Amino acid sequence: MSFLSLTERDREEMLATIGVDSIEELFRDIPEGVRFDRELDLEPALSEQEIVAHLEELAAKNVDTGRELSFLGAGIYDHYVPAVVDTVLSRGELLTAYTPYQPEMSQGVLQAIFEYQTAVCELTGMDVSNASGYDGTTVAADACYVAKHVTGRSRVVVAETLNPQVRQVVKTYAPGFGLEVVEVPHRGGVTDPDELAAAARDAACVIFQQPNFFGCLEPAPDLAAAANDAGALPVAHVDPVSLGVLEAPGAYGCALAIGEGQAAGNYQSYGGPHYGFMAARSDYVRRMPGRIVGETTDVEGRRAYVLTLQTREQHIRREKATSNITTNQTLLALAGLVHLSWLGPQGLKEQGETCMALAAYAKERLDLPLAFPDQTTFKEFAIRVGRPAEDAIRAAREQGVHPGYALKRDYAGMEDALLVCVTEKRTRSDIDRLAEMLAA
Amino acid sequence: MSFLSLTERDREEMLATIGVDSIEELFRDIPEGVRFDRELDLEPALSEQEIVAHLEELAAKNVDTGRELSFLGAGIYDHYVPAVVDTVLSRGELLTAYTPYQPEMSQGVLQAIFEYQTAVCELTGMDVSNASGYDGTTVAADACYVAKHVTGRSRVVVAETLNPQVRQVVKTYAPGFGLEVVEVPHRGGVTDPDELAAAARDAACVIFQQPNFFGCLEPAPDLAAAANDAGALPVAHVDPVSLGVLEAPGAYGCALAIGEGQAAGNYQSYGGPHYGFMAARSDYVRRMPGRIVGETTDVEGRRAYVLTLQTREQHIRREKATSNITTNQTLLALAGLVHLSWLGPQGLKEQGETCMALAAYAKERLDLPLAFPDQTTFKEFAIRVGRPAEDAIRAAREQGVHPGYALKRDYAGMEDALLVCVTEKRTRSDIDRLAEMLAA
Amino acid sequence: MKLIYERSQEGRRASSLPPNDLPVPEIPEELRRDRPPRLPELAEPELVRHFTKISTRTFGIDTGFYPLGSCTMKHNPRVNERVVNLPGFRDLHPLQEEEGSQGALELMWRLQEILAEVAGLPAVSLQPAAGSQGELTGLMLMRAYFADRGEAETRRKIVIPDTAHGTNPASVTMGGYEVTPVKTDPRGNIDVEDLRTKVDEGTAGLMLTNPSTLGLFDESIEQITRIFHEAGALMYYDGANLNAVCGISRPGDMGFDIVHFNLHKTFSQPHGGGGPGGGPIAVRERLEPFLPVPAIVRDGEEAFRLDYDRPKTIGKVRGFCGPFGVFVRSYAYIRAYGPGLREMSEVAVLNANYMLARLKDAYELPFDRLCMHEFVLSARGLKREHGITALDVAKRLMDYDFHPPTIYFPLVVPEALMIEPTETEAKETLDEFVDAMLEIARDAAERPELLKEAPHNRPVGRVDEVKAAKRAVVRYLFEDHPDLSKEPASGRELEVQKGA
Amino acid sequence: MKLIYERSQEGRRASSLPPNDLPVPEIPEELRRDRPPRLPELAEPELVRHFTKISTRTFGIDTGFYPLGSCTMKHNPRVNERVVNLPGFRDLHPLQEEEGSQGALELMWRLQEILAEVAGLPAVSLQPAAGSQGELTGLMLMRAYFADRGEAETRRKIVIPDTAHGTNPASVTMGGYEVTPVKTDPRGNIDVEDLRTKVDEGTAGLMLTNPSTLGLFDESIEQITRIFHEAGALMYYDGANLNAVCGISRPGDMGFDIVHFNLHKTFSQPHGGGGPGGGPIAVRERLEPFLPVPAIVRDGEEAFRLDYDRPKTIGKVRGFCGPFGVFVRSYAYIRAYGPGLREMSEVAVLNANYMLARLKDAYELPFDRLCMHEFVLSARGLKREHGITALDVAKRLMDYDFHPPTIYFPLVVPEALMIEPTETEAKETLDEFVDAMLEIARDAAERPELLKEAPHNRPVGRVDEVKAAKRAVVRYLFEDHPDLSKEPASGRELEVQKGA
Ligand SMILES: Cc1ncc(COP(=O)(O)O)c(C=O)c1O
Ligand SMILES: Cc1ncc(COP(=O)(O)O)c(C=O)c1O
Repeated sequence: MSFLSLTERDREEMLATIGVDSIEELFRDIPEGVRFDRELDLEPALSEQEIVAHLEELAAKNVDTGRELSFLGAGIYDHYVPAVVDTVLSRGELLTAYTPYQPEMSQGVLQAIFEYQTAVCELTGMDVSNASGYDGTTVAADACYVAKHVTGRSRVVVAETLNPQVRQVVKTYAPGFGLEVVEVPHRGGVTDPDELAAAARDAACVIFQQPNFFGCLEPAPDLAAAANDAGALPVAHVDPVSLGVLEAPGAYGCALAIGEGQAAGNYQSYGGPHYGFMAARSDYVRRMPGRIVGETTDVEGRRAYVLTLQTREQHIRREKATSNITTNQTLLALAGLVHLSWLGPQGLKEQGETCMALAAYAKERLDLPLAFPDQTTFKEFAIRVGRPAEDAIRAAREQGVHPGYALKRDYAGMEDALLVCVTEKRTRSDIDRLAEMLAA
Repeated sequence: MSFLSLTERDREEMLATIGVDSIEELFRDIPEGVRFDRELDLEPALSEQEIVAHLEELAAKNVDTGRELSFLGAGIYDHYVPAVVDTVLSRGELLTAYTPYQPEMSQGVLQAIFEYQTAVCELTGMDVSNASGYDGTTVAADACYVAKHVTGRSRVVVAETLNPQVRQVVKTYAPGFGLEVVEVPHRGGVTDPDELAAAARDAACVIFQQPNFFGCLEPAPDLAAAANDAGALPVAHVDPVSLGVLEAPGAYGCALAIGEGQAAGNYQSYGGPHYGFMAARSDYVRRMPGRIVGETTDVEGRRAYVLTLQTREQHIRREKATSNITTNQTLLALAGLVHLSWLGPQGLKEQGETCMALAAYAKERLDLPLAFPDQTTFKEFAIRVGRPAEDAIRAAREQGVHPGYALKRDYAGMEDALLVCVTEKRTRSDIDRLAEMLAA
Repeated sequence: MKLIYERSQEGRRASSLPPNDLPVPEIPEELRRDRPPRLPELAEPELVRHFTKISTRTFGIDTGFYPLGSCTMKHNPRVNERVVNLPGFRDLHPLQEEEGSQGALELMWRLQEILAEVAGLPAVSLQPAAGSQGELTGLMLMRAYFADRGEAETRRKIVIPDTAHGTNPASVTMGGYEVTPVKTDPRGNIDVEDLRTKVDEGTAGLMLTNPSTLGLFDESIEQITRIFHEAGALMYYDGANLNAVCGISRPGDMGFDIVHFNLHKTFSQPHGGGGPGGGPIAVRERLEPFLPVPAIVRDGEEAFRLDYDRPKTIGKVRGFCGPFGVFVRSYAYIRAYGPGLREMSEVAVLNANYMLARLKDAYELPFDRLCMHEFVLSARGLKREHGITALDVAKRLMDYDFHPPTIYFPLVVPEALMIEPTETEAKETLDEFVDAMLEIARDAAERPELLKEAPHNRPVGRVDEVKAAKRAVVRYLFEDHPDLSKEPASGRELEVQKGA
Repeated sequence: MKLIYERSQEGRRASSLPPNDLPVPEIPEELRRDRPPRLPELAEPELVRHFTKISTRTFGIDTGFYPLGSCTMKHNPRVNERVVNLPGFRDLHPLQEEEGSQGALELMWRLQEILAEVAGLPAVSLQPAAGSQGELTGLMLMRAYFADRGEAETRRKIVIPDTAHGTNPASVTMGGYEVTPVKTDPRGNIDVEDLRTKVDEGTAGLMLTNPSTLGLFDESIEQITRIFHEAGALMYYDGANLNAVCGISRPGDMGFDIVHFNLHKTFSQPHGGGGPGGGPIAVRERLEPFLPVPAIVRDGEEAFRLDYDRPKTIGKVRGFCGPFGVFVRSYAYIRAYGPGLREMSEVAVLNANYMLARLKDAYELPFDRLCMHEFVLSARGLKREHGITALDVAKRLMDYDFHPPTIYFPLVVPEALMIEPTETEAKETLDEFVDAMLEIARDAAERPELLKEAPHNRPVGRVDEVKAAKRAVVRYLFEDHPDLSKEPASGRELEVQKGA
């Protein structure tokens, strides 16, 4: 076995040192009744080359975004991941380290997390960020848990324009948290601040998405104000790619900013692993879930980084912890840091503008009715294709184009609606091709 | 420009420090008459993402061995390259270092080269190896240069069964070296020791290949003896993959062992970059071309490695150097070391046996006349397809199979011969498919 | 070393983007960003150097021995990185149609089958993102199951031994349950007498790690199972220590109803400096209807699909189907072993027992038994006699280029040193580590200051954790960034759990 | 650190291969290997650790500043590594039919076109593996050219300035020519008076690096060209220093007939610890017929092919079409700049002059002119006054985490320090290096022992090169390996060229 180093001689010497005759004997504490007495019914071992061949075969059964011209978005995006991200993530020290429990061994990754936290705070306009949550759905549940404890209230409000999977996860977590979930329907593609205000009364928090699931820009400052007025924590679920051109949630009064980080530095990878980010005003720092790295000094007064505020965490506080999270998504968050560092402020802005410009071109070029014609959109928009969305998808895919996401999967009355996503990886002629496809 | 760090302010400050007004002025020593006064006529700059898209498009115009079932060999081989090779070669320190001129900065790569030299010596049964030559062709020319100086003779003998490209490179170098090149024709696929003995008289060296270009096993000990008897240096050109099962050249009296390293640890890469290896008996150490790493101690007596025997080299000896080589193929040779370390002696042997066994199966399964029916072969063998080889190739390629190399490209009278190569990456059912193809 | 923000200069950048010549739509003023985020500004060369340096200041398994108890820091085979980066996996959109994602579905389905066999339980959901989320999902399943039986209101308690990992009680609270603690007996098993008094109709279930965090297999497991099942309660298996028993003893056969796997432990997903992980769960038939959606099912021989039609489902605990890239790596890992997975566990247990045998005279062993894949020593003796704590031992190990073991956990062992070598270490490495530990024990007596001042060869010495928590400087503040070296040291050290 | 062979244990292995169940043909006994090669035997975990450690004991551009003069140690963009690993390039067999390698052919054809434009010469061969081989190929072309004109016997001499890199004279000998040296004048140019006396009908050509290895552009280049061309001789341009003049001055326009490029210098192929490189050559029309085969030609708009039908060709200097992977990287690199390649050279020259301006008072500057992309200082003054050599300065720079510059080259400058920053460094880095150099110059006077004992922070101190050469232990000898630490030190230091 190529992962094991013990030779036959090693084994013998070791058994002798232990004072047993066989490996079997090491398991003598396992009661007979629960021992497994046959071989595992698994396929035979494969050599490295066979593993590669087998997985290449499986991979070839997938149509990835390199094999199809894809306009799929809806939460996971085909943005360009720069080569430096691969370079950094392939560094074995970073790949194979674990949570930096012993700071003297891990100043590198601690510093990187601190830098990541800073980037998230800068993006969102917040004071504190954790080292990552699992993904863009679970950070929403985390936000509810924070809000519950901060406000003592037991209702959470979510906009219907919040990503359906995020809503579903919040609803799954809610019973355990003792929370009830209320949805506020959209009006013409966005949330009405007054309706939200009404729902927010007595709520622990209000979660909305900017740009929302339809790609539309919500009146986010008004929504945040509505929540604040009601004493509910406003929580913005944001796309990092948009934050070079769209206002930071911190600047319009949000208590928490959360989101799916994938679009900044992670491959699509069939949905994971990615990183969820969570940032908050300083008021809530001691209620944050997960790891947080802080700056300090060492015995000689040199700058040093360390996991901090650990009295929030499960290993210290156990049943009173702010969360149960241990293993998080550090490597993916690190990819996010590298990606954002690669972009820089100017690059992030350009990327946002390019997406918007291409999406606007697509809107025009497709020449199909918009589902929400009155709204400003970012990189996604909903169109009506005039026939069942799945038919349009099937027809286009036969020609090598995936035209977008069928909104009927989540929204009633949208049988013929497609959510089209345009990233900077698509070109004008790609969009022309899509237009042809959907015209046909 | 994303590779440049100077800001506008930096530039101004620097020009001021230098005491010039413009960058233009820095070039004032260039005579007007030879200044280039227009813009370079190159296509516009591309962004990173566009570079990737453009090169993906070019790459897609190639049919690589992942897209076609390939039995091409003839010097470059589709052996499995283990993942650890990628891991090591992607380490930035190794990728971006240069020749370890300053040993204190470069103990890592120096040690790796020392380990590589050891591996080459172990494989070939020789005493000394250099840090690499350019490829399997140029090391043959290097060998001639060594032989010329060692023997003072001016003729080199090459077997016709030596890779045609190797022979061609030797012939290209020969005039500059003041050498004449004589070829010994093959007899039924291998070299006749007596014929070789006759040709070797007065020769500086004799170069033969084991297994030879046709995949056949030469009577290598007899060939070496013939050369030695004539006072010519016997030089074996060997395939590293074969050296787990085939005798080491050092064990049958060769003076030099050379070869193309690609099969051990390098991708095919359309022919390069790869590494040529060269090993010799200790008698010739001071005539070796290229870098050699030696062991020594540092000021405190600790073990250390350093480039050594430099009085052979161009930077010290200039026109009297044993070679002009500077930049070599260290990174590829390092891949070779990693690959051979991954295999280990047992793995190398198994790999050789598997290739032989599969090739034997293919010989039988194809059921076509062998070009050289009496010979034992290693992983390649020549068959007669009964029609022009290019027709067989074209027909098979239309079905997604590349059946092998057309020997007529190099050998007269072999219009219908294909050189079929079977590595451990091919399976029995792959071979069955080839058989169908060639039967049709 | 400088922070990346301290290396920044306005106007530098590493990125180049395709030029945009299309008009950019107007963004309403109140939604538009005017003050750009202060992201790093560096050209690519400096970016690469910065993160290269970050990496060399980080100790990974690739660097050396990392016997962090409970974390299963085993070698991460490189072929797994190769296959996970195949474009067909890496660039696959999770909302791709089923016809266009058959390979991904098949891989997940195959992994489910394998995990079911290893767990000895029939139904698997891959969705949870890590062990902790597996736990919480398990508790949600219990809630749904009991609600379905009309027992949701009465079954409120989850029994947890005092050796449990902190995630267990934290999950219990997040799942809306209450913790009932149960004691450990003198052999390191659950105290069955104590247990009997704690389990009744109010009990929803048990959460147990077996082998426990003491590295001991619970010899009373059959009795425990009987107690819970007779009370109509469910049993949850925290799979963090599964590396000890693959192919040797199966949780389902022990009586557990729900099991989580830590793919980043047992099945070698690299730990990535803290994550990602994977926390699939396997359950008994009667719990299957409640599993998260979508289920990955096979239709006929060759077709796979996502099944959302599970009326009793708890819903979703994470986006899409879970951390797919983790599945690819773990699947590849398991395929390298095949049925030989048993050998993996055997060697893990052999390595641990070998070290234990060599160390148990120099350090206190709270429960004198053979261990499983890890063992817990106590530095209590060193502390009493020489004032040397587990923390000091850990820091001194760094001088030998070893990552320290987990310390101060489990909580039931004072001055705990929790050592898990894993199966992928060479005997030489185990011996070097043991020799270091023995030397440290001697030095504790002879030159304790050497330990107190350790580590000596790291970029920083011991760090002031109290100051960090008090000051809570958790991001770079640019012009306003404080200089903490000017502020007084706390002078205190936190002897708290590090690891696990 | 141990050698990999010292970590080996019989029976360990990292490889797993597909099982073979077919019979293995018999190998005749005299051809069969019985004693296996003693290759390393380690499992994968140890293999990865070994090479990880090897890497961290190696200083690369990724680690820090690497101003090794004449070597152009610029940043290697990571996107180049991405594209070179595309399967369509990486897994392409060089004997694939032309229809199946159109992408590769097109890429090479495009690169040829680019190099022709940059050189100002019409015909390109990509085949040579490095600069040195480009030189030798150039000399072969000269020989073939003159042979074609019936002048092979008479034209025997190649003129080479005394500043030339060692490869130039070495190539001349290998090419069957004789070296005629020419002197450098007080401004660092070729001494034209000396030159005139050396060029005649016996002269085959000149080999010149311009800017020279002194980092100076030869102001007499037009005169020089006239001298050679009037004598019917050819001019060879050693392109090692092309990074100074891309888009600024073209070798073809200067009058050169043959030019080599070092793709690993100017066009950023990573240096790989010593290689690989790429040494394409560009030539004037009249030399084109002699270029190596195959030529890469375009047939019509879209089809590319390999042309072997070149009756006057010198033959082949390397297998296939040359180091293709190098071409992919360099092509990608050039496409990132486009016509902006000029800026690359401008910044390279700006960086060098900035450093020179800051350093020239503390170190001797043999030729007081503006430099091009690099400059050569002399530590002669320090040696005279304080006994501090260029070697000492170099070693002391290591303590500051810089790679030393090239030293003791070019040979015409005593105690030479040859510094080439390249364009990819930040001003802060240049300043830090200059500050270190200035401090070293001060320390040379005030505490010379600090320099003599440097380096202080490396895995080894200064190594005994004389002992290495004398003992010539050039491979591991297993049981018979000597312990050199037991043998006396040579007590001598070699002050010879390091770098370039
Ligand atoms: C015993 C035990 N239980 C649960 C967990 C939590 O698992 P995870 O980190 O995957 O969330 C861990 C490890 O962190 C553990 O060691
Ligand atoms: C001036 C000069 N000429 C020639 C060469 C030889 O080039 P290469 O190393 O590519 O063979 C070098 C560098 O090594 C050089 O600096």
